[in-house]
Amino acid sequence: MLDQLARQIEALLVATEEPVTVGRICELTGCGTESAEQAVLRIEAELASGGHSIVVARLAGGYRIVTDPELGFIVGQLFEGKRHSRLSRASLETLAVIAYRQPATRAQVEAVRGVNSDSAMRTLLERDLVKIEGRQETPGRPLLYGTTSRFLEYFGLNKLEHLPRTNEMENLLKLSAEDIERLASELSGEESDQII
Amino acid sequence: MLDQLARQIEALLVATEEPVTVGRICELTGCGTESAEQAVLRIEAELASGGHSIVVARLAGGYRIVTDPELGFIVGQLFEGKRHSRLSRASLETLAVIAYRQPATRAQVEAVRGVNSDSAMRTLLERDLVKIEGRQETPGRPLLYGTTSRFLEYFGLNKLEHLPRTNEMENLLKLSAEDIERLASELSGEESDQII
Amino acid sequence: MSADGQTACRIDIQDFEGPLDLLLFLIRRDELDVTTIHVAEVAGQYLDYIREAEDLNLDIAGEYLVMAATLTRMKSRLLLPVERALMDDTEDPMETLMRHLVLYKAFKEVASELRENESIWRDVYTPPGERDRYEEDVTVTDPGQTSLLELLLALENMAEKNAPAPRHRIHKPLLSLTECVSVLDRLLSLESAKDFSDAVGKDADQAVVVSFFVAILELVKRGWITTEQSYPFADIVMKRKTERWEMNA
Repeated sequence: MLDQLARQIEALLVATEEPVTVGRICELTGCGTESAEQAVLRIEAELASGGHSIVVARLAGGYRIVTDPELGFIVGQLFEGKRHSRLSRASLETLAVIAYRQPATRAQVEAVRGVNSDSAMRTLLERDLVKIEGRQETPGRPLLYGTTSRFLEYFGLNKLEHLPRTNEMENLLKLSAEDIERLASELSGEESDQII
Repeated sequence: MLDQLARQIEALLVATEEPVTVGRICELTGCGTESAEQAVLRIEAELASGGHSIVVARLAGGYRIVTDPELGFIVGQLFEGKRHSRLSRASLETLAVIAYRQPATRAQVEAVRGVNSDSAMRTLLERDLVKIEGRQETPGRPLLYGTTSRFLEYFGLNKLEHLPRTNEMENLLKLSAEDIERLASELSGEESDQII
Repeated sequence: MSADGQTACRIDIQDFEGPLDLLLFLIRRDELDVTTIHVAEVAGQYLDYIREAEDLNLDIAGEYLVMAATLTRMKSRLLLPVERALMDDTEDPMETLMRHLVLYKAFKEVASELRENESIWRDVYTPPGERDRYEEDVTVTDPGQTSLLELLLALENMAEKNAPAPRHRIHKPLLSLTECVSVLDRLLSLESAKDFSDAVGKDADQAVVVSFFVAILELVKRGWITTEQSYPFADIVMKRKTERWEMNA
């Protein structure tokens, strides 16, 4: 039966997105290094004696609780074929700009969003929500992106004209077309030697 | 001491990104519905008897393992700053109307609340508690909104029928259906040019 | 908001979620029952309140004013029995408003129950999920189904491996298309396939990889070579299709 400290630490190690160092454990629970380390041992013993499927992994200088690698053949199935079910904020923003401006270059997207949109763009391509539509006939010949029919399906739309125009998206597109063109040409000037 | 089936299921419920339905558990482990449900009970019992910090939650039509809410004050520290604020009253009211009335148009929500619900709606969309479900086939073709499975998870609900006072609200809505439609059509008449 | 402290003991319009909310407050303050209350009794108070708020130059949302107008109309109808008799066949707006209040009240209550759920479940945390540990192992596409995207990802992968720090953009000059094509021309034969990584060399830098990649895209487009990839991030296998490559064509 786990004591209160071990319970607290166990909860941290289950919920964390990255390994938690002993130092951080002490900071968050208010215990000392030694107590923390011993509590981790108690957690391990209790998990083992209950025959549980999770183990404490010692990774990157910290701890986290993950499923027993022996059960990988079961757990792996969860992620088979099925891609991320939800779009991140960054992806959605990127998608929005492309949807409303299409065809759009990456520089145009970045001009609107004000941040690098590389990985968002990649996610969208991977998930078949966005496709390459050609190249713009300007210096550097940047790639032009547009939305796919999967995009319409994903958002339950019949056609592009049914796109919602909520204020959120309007905010994104507050910049006038000229502003975007100007910003985009500045950006693509910087990047013209980067082809993709 | 957990048996092999329970171990497998436990691993699934820890590793998953969204609640796993009984059907999916059966599919992935090759067991029957009844065995799956009983295994979940064994997992719960074993977690409780070991004094562990995690529990099986029945959410959005499935199971997933989550940390004990009692330990929220510890675990929450890991996500400080990254955590969403609580929903505003306007958002909660808007969400309530959508939840019971779905699919609902914004005009219908505003008809019930008697007040503009634009920004509340935006927050709910942003936070993935509400989604666009299509368009209503009436003049102006307003967007239709419904709740997401994230919504159920957010409020710890297993299914929509577990919303508070479902029957009572259903009856009330039936009684006021005409009023709502009348008010909504007045509202959407005013606003039809906002929607594209 | 310019209340100047005068409103200290007053109700603040910002505390309300609209005219219905305010009406409910006034009803509850007088301990009246929504289902039996004659709305006219509250209408007076509502109008007083709005008038005061206006005097204080408070910013009043349009909905409050619309409700004020509605209530005023109702009050005047009460005073004019003739008009009331004439309107008898249409529905009583007061009843409609009362139904509306009942409905809104119910939603308000439900919303506060949801608030309780929220406060419990906000303290519940989920494990982050283990997609990262498993996804790459299991995503396999059919051999020979190389899409442009997979090609791009493969490039990304190779370029990343070779890049010391991925923070900066590439500014190295690229090889010309003709240069790359002539290298590939020498390398590829009609008989056997060749790996992309062999073509560019094991430790090729990012700029070289990019140059060759673009060259390959061009060659695929012209139908001079075919490419295959057994799974995402795998090496691209190239095969020559035509004997003669005339770049100027």
